Parts: sequence; C-alpha cells; structure tokens
Amino acid sequence: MSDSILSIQNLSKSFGAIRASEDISLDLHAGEIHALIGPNGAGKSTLIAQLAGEIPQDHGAIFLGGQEISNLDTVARANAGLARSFQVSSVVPNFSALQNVMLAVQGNQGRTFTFFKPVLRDVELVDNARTYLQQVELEGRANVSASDLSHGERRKLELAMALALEPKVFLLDEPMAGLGAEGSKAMTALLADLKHKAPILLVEHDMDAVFALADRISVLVYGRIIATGTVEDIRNNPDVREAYLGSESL
Amino acid sequence: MSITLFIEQVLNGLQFGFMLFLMSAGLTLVFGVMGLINLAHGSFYMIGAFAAAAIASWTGSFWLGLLASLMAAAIAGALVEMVVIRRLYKRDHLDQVLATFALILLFSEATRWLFGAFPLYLDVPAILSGSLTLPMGIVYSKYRLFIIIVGILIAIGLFLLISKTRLGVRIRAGESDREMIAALGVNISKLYTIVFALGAALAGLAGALIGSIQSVEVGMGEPVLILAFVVIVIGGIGSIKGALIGALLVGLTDTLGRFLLPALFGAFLDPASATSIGSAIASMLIYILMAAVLIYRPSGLYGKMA
Amino acid sequence: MLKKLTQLAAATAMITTPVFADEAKVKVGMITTLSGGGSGLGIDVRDGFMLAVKGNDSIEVVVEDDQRKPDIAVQLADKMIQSEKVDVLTGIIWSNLAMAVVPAAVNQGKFYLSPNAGPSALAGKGCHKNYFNVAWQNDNLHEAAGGYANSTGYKNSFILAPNYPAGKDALTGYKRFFEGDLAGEVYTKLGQKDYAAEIAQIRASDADSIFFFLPGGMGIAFMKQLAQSGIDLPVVGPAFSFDQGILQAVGDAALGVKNTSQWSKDIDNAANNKFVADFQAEYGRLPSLYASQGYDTANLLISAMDKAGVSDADAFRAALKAADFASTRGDFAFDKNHHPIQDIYVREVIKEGDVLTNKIVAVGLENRSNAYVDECKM
Amino acid sequence: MQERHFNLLCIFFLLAIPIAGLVLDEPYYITLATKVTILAIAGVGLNLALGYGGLISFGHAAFFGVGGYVAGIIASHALNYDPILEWPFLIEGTTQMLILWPLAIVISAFFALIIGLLSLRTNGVYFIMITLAFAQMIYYFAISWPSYGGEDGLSVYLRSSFPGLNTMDGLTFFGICFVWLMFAVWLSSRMTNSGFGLALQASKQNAVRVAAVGIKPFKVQLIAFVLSGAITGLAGALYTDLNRFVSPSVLSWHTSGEIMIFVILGGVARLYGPLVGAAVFIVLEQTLGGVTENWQFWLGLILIIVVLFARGGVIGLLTKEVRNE
Repeated sequence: MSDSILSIQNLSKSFGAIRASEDISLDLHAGEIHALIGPNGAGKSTLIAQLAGEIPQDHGAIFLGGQEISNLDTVARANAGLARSFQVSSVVPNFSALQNVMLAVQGNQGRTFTFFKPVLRDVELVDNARTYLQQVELEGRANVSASDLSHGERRKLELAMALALEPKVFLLDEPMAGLGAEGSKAMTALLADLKHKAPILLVEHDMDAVFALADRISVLVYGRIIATGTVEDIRNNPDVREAYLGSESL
Repeated sequence: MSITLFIEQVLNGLQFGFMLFLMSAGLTLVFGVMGLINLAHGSFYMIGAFAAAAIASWTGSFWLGLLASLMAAAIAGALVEMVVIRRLYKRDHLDQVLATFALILLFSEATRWLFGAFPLYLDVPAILSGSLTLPMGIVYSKYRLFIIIVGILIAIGLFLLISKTRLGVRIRAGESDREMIAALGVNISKLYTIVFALGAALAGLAGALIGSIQSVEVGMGEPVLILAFVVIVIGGIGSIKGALIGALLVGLTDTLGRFLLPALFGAFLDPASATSIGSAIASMLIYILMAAVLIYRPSGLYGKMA
Repeated sequence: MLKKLTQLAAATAMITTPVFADEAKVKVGMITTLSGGGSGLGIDVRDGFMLAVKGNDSIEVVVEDDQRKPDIAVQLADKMIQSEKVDVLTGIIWSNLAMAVVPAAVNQGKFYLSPNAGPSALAGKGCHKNYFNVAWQNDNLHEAAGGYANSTGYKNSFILAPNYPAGKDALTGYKRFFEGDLAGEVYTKLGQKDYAAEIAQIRASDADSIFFFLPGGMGIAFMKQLAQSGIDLPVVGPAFSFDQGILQAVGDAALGVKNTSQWSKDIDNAANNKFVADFQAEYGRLPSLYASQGYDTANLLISAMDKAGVSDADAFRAALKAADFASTRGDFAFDKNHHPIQDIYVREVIKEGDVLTNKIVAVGLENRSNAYVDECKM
Repeated sequence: MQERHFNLLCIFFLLAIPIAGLVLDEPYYITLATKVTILAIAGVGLNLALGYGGLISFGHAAFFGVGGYVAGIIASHALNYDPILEWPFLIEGTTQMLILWPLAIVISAFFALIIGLLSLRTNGVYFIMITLAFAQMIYYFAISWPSYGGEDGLSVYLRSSFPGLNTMDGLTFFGICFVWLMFAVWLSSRMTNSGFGLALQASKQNAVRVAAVGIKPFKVQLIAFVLSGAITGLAGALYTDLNRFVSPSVLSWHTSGEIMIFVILGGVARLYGPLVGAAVFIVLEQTLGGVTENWQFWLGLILIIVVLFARGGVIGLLTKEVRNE
C-alpha cells in the first residue's frame, strides 16, 4: 500500500433505492494506468464524480498521497493534485487553446488573484502553457479558439489542461470517446507517455485501448467491483464474461 | 385582535395570492417552455384592464368587459409573439430583458395615446357588489370572494390542461426537450404562440378583475410584474404548482405582514413610530421572504435544480 | 477717466436695455410631469397655465417633461437656467421634485412659482424670498379636513396615508385640527393598490369616520374597495382623490364623499366663471383643481409683470407679493412666508347628469395660512 | 472601423460636447455630458459583473444609491454643522470629495459583499431576481426612513469640494467625472486582461471547468461583484454631486434597468459599451423628448430595432467586430 498514490476505501453511495456505488475499494500505484471498465450504467461516471468531489459519498474514504481528501470540495481536490478530464469535453469555449491552458497553470500556481498584470504579457506563464500544449502536440493551434478546435483537438486540450495542474493523479473519463481510429491511436500513444508523469485512473469503453494501455483493470457492475487484475486475469475471469455476456468487445 | 379579523385578513391574503397566480402562471409557463424572460408581461395586465374598461363602459356589461380583457390580451400576446418575441428565443437573457423592457415603453405610451393620461372607470357588476356574511360573523366582499373562486377554477383548469390534454403534453415536452417535440412533428412556433397568448390572456383577465377594484391606469402593470417575478422565483421557474404556492405565500405574507407587524411593534413602541416602522418593514417583507427562500433553496421551492 | 465713463455707460446699458427690449418680456420655464404615471396632473397644470397666457406675447413658456423623476427635474432646471436663461420657473407637481429643484433655483436668483407642491420645509426654515406658492401649503387641505371633522362632530377617526413624507404631513395636518380620538392610524406602502387589510382593520375598529390621503390611483382603488366592503362610514379626504380628472374613474363609490379644496368649479366669481367656461371651450373637458392652480399661477405672473420688469428683482418680487390678481378662488393673499392665505372649502361629490363633480357645502377653514409661518425667517 | 478607433472617437465626442457647450453658450450640454459620463461609470461597474462575469445583476441601483446616499448624508451633515455621531466619539460631516469618494466606494463595496455572498449561491434568472430583491429592500427602506428625507430625498445645496478646484463650475466638474471614467475604463481593461480577468471570464463560460483546475469560481465572482458594486457606488456619489440632491428614486428598479440597458445597448463586455449606451440613450431621450410628448413610444421602438437587428449593441453594429459572449 505504501506506493499507492490514490486509495479508495469502501466507497458507497445510494440515490434513494438505487445503489450507485457499493463498497468500492481500489488502489492506484505510481506509474501505472488503472482502467475502470463496465457496462453502461455500471456506476463509472458516478465514481468519477465522487472522486472529483462533485457527489459526496455515504460511506468510505478517499486518500491521495496518504492524505484523506474525502471531505474536500472539487477545488480543494484539484489543488491537492487530482486532475480530471470530462466525459464530454469541458473547456472554456471562447478562450484560445493557450488561454485554456494558462487558466490551468494559474490554478496550479495559485496565481489567479493578480489584478493588474496583463496575463498575455506574463512571459513565464505563457511559456509554461506552451510547453504543455507541445506535450499534447497542439502548439500549432495555440491561438485557435477552443470552440473552433476539432473534437480530437479538444480532447488533447483537456489533457494539456490536466498536465498543467502538475497533478499527483489523472482521472480520465473516456478520453477516446468520439475519436476515430486515427485519433484513438494518437491518444493511446499520448496516454502511454502520460503515465510516467502521474498514474492514471482511466474510464474507457474502447477495449483495444484499454488492453493496450492498462497495467491493471477493475470491472464495475451495478456499482460493485467484481474483479480487479491484470489484462490476462480479466480476460479469463468467468464473472467478467458473465457480466459482458453477448458483448463482442471481449 | 379578534379571530374574525384574522380570518378576514387570511382571506384577503388568499385573494391577493390568487390574483398574483393569474399573473405569474403565464410568466412561468413562458419561461419554462420558451426560456424567455418577459418584462412586458405586465403590459398584458394593463391591456386587459383597459379593454375591459372600454368595453364595459361601451356596452354597460362587466361580463363582456371580462371577455374583452381575455381576447384583447390574447390577441396582443399573439401579435407580439409573432412580430418580436419569437426572434428572441435563441438570444441570451440580456437581449430579452432589453427588448421586453422596450415593449413596456411601447405599450404604455400607446395606451396613453389611445385612452388619455387619466385613469379609466371600471366597476364591479351589481350582482357582485357589496358583501355577505360568512360563518362566524365574518363580513366579506362578494367580489373578493369571486376573485378567489375564479383563481381556484383557473388553477384547476390549468392543472387539467397541463396534465390531461394534448396541448399540455406538448407543453411539458417543450419544457424538457425542444428538439424532441420538433422531431415529433409538432409545430413549435404555433405551440409557442399559443402558450404565449394563453399567458397573456390570463394576465389580461387578472388586470380586468383587479382593475375593477383598484384603478385602471397607465403603468399599473409594472408593480404587479415585479411581484409576479418574485412569485415565480419563489415557486421555482417553470412550475405551475410553484407559481400557485409562491403566489399564495406572497399574498399571505404581504397582507398579514402589513396587518400584524405594526401591531407587533406597537407592543413596545409608541403608536406613531410603531405604525411607521412596522409598515416600513412590511413593505420589505416579501423581498426578505424571497431572499430567504433563495438562500435556502437556490432554485425556488419547486424549481429544477440547476 | 475715460475708462470710468465707459464702465458707467456699460452699467447704464445693462440697466436700460431690458427696459427697451425686454421690459415686459418674461421667459418661463415649466418643468412638469407629462409622461408616465401621474402625468394627468402635469398636463392640467400646463393647460391651465397656457390658457391664461394664451395670446400674451410678452410671456414665452418653455415646457419640459420631468417624468416624475427628481434627478431629471434637477437636470431640466439646470437646462432652463443655464441654456434657456429663463426668468421664472414653475410647473412641478410633486413635493419630492420640488425639494430637489426649488432651493437651488431660487438661490441662483430665479423666481419659482409653485402651482402645486408645497412641502413644509419650503414654508418654514427653508423659505426663500424668491419662492412663491400659489396653490397651498401641503398641510392645508388635511387641516381643513380635520377642522371639518370637528365641526361635524366626529369623535373617533380612522386615518391612513402612504408611508412617505407627504403622507406623514397629511396625518399630522389632520391631527392638528381634529380634536377627537383616533380609532386607528395606518401607514400604507407607497403605490399600494390593495387595501383589503386596511379595510378589514377599519371594520374591526369602532371608528365613526375615515380620513385618508392617497393620491392618484391609490385613492381610486381605496374608494372602490371601501364601497365594496359594505362599510358605511363618512369619508373625508383632501381633494386630490376626488378631483375632476380622477373622479370618473372612482365612479359612484365617491358620491357623497366630503373633500377639502381651496377651489371648486362652482365658486361664483367672475374670474372663476370665465376660467371654467374658457377651459371647457379650449380643451373640451371640465377643469380640475390642478388646472385652476396653473391658471392662477399664470395670472399672478401677469399681474406682477404689469407692475414691474423681471430684471428689477426687488420690484418684481414686491409685485408678486402683492398678489394683485383675480384668483379663481376669490380672496387670495400671500402670508409673509409667501404661501397663500385663503379659504379652504369642503366639497361634496355629486352627479350632474352623468358626470360626477363637486359642489361646495361648507367652509372648512377660513383665511387659513399655514403652521410654518413663524419658522420662516424672511 | 476597428473597435479601438471607434473608442477613440467616443472619447473625442465626449470631450467635444461640453467644449461646444461652452463655445455656443449652451451650458446644459455640459450637464448632459457630465450625466452621460457618470452613468457610463456606473455602467462600467456593472459591465465588470454582467459583461465579463456573466453575473446579470438587476440590483445595481442598490450600489448606485448607497454611494449616492453616503455622499449626500455626509455632505448634508457638514452643511448643517450637525455631527454624524457625537458618542462615543465625534464624527463630523465633510464636503471634501477626497474623503467622500473613498467612503462611498468602501461602503457600497461592503453592501456588494453582503449581497454578493448571499446572491451568488443562485444563478441564472434566480440571480437576476435575488439581486433585484435586495435592491428593493433598500429602496423601501430609504422611502420610509425619515431621517434623511425619505421619499422627498436629501438636498445638499452645494457641490462637494476638491482641493484647488472650483467644483461648482460645470466644466471643472465634468473634468473630474471624465477623469474618473477614464480611470474606471483603464481599471476594468487592466482587470479583465489580468489573471483574475481570465478566471472571471472562464467562470462565466464554464464554472465546472474552472473548479476542476483548482480555482473557486465563487471567490472569483464575488470579488468581481464587489469591485463592480464599488465602481457603481462611486458613480452614485458623483451623481449626487451633479444634482446636489439624492432621493430614493436612484434606488428604484428603473435605475437598475437603465444601467443594464446602457451596457446592453452599447455592447456587452466591451470596454466602451457603457459609455456608448449611456450616450445613445440620453441623446435619444433628449431629442425625442423635444419632439413629442409620446417620446417613450419611439424610444421603445428604437430599442427593439436595436436588439433585433444590431447584435453586439451599437458598438457591434458600427465596428462590425464580432465578439463571442
């Protein structure tokens, strides 16, 4: 447990009679990609929202780098080192790609409350932001408005913003969603690099990508984790086959 | 303070509340279905009152006046919707505020042009004038009782309309998913015109009903408009039920506050300052209520959480 | 020496030029409410004033709409004084607008003739030699109502007014002369139109009479609702809620109500008969209280112009003070604080054919001045 | 035309009008230009919250009025030689602008802080209405509070003073207001381009995203709201000095609506939008008012046409410079 950066312990959440997550425990170790898979409605998005601090848990605890973050709000968790991407791209639409990343850099460095210095003339900040854009191969699109970026570019932009937070952990919610084959390949390559900066908790439907990237996989069904293991373990797990019965992706 | 006086004040509060409900129902529907902030809603209230006054004095019949108020406000509503309002649905709230503010100026001045600067005469019909004695010896105005009954009937009618009719199904669908109902082949622009005219007609009716016991004059719609906004915000925007509860809450709070607060302050202040301070706070009371509701429930009592 | 001569010549020119060119000319700035709520009052004041100056070439009137907003009124006053260079200002209907405009205007040496508002501050400590009120001090009509209540024998009045300064003055004015008890004293919200709660309190009280001051639409609403309530108590009020412009809107609910006024269309004197006839001929409607005040204001001005040029401020002021004009209300004089001394009548609302109007039934207070004369150091 | 050039043109006209007033001996032009300038400052304040922060406040009359009353009350105490407070320590009134301004700014900022803290819990139409509710509370309080004139308002007879200047001179006072306007515009330009401005504009478009990068949108918006209220409060203090009078009408919802209309009419989230909006509105009011008694009808018609056909306000129409909001 000593090397687990993110540790989720016995997390539960019910909405009335519906149990969205039930007694979930999960660890994320340094340098790994831990994929979270499961059929639609299994509670993956609820879990991400719980981790990000949008939905309070009923029971259980979350630790980040040994520190309990269960009772922190979204902002405090981001500041504690939790960077997330959203299932549906969430960027500031009328900002350029560069401005979007600069916002994230500001957030990370706690430099939001400067009132008089024109931000675009803050060389250090701008250079900083450009580096992150470079890392996701968007430097050529720095001054394009986010709303004019292609879907794939916006996905990358979100990654750049996550990078800019210099986080302890990445929470990525379906980064491949809506990308074509070409895009998925590029994204897979990016993520493979990314995990050396910080471990990734990856929610993903694209099984090719999951099997290519994941060091470990957890399978979530009806709010419970039914199996955790390596790619091989999961491929051969009968419960998983059961849950995915009829699904072609396995 | 006697119990009969208190009951009479509660009735007054209910009557005020039902009148506010007529005003707010249209406002909240238009917002819920079309996402439009309509500051000009008070103008339909005024149009209804002026139409009623004109027709009632021309024909001598209060009832024809009421009918005229419904028709005039509905026609004005439909026309405005087709000429101006429908161009605003896709705009942001700011454009809507500016355009409908401009409509207030337009309607008010046009009315003054047509009818002059002095208030018009509109009185309750003979059959409803005077008062009757309720159980417990409560003497109450027949006409105010009539307003309460009309309010209840319209509230029931609206609930039936929304829950039981095809139009209601479409309205509900329109609130949740605009593209969907378009895909179902519903003529959206016609639906919007109907909803808008319906809301306008209710406001016009309220104007005529209230104009009979208050005054029919240019600018009469603006204070009521602010109150109607208070009501729908307390109730939760888009909710007819919320509008009803909010209207009754505001009506009761305002009426009872005006009556009880000065008495309350009278317990420990001299009468002159008690009435003065008491009524000062009473005039702020509904806004205090609204702020309190919103702080406790940021989307109103029955609003969808954002 | 030569320089001195030129100066002298210039000074003489300054004194003499007006005598030739503008001797009889006066430029009047009228700031009044012509749009939005309450515009009926401003329109009547204007029409009354214009009727009196019609065909008079020596008076030029500039009329502006204040929208009933004090800040607009102040800015219009600046415009009148700075750009239009008027000699006399007039027209303001509302006390709060008068408070905003009058002190600054008279301190800049302009004359102000008030055709309507008469706040107590301008009658007492804030009085000014260039300020003349041609209508009444705000308390007057309410005082007369109190006086009338005494003489009629009312012992227990329920009184109500909006919660703002003029409303408080109204109740104070009534209480100044009324000697009976108060069954209730209620301040309503300014602009309130529903009086169910207050009427219920009246019903529950053991009042033998009601006094109210609720200007404009508020009064219409109150009277109609009172009539509906079945309460059958005598009502007394100032003329504002029962005047010609508004009376038709109140309807039969107003019949029999006693209201106090310094003017009525049935005051029988030559000036008033001519005014009523001319006004109807010119505008096709019966004149109101406000129209009579506008008319008197203009006639006061004309009377002063006959005696002195406006450029000689002291002489002109003395001419105004003399009030040497035929008022529509009969005897008229200024007290030392430049507010009227006049009879305040009690009128009753009656029907002439289909038209509701007023007729004088008594005199409420004779030769009434106002309560603030002694506070005025002038 | 580029927006920058258009802005320079605006400043030129704003300066030219009072000078023309002086030359043509029409001092009223100076008063009008001063009024436009002051209302533009109020608009610049609102624009910070509404334009850049997306916080549609229908209650800015509260700050305008509070600033106005602060200036009015303190000055009236000084003019009447009547101390504001005698116990526990003596506070005298003053007519010194250098004291009145900071007080008006601080006190209206304080009101904005309280109102903002409570109102920012809501959003959308609820935010519009709750800000209105707070303004209405203050409005009714001012009407029925007798100490400072209530509905009658408060006259201050003399314009407050500034060391070395004759503020009663129209052109001088215009100059003071003009300097303030330029300062307010400069401040809001600086602020919106700063790191804070970046976070503020991001909060308007995507508050969830802002929270996810570790910035509290609430805090950003609250600061913007307080600054906005402070600037509008300063405008209120200047407006009291312009009219030498303050009354509850500056607190009414019409005032909130008008300030909002200046901003929308000129162009939302444009530096000079409030100035252009205020100028167009006042000029329309003056010219139409001179032509017909029913000028409000025509004003309404023109406003509708502007909304329907000139997106991005007058500046958007004239500069053809598209601005996403």
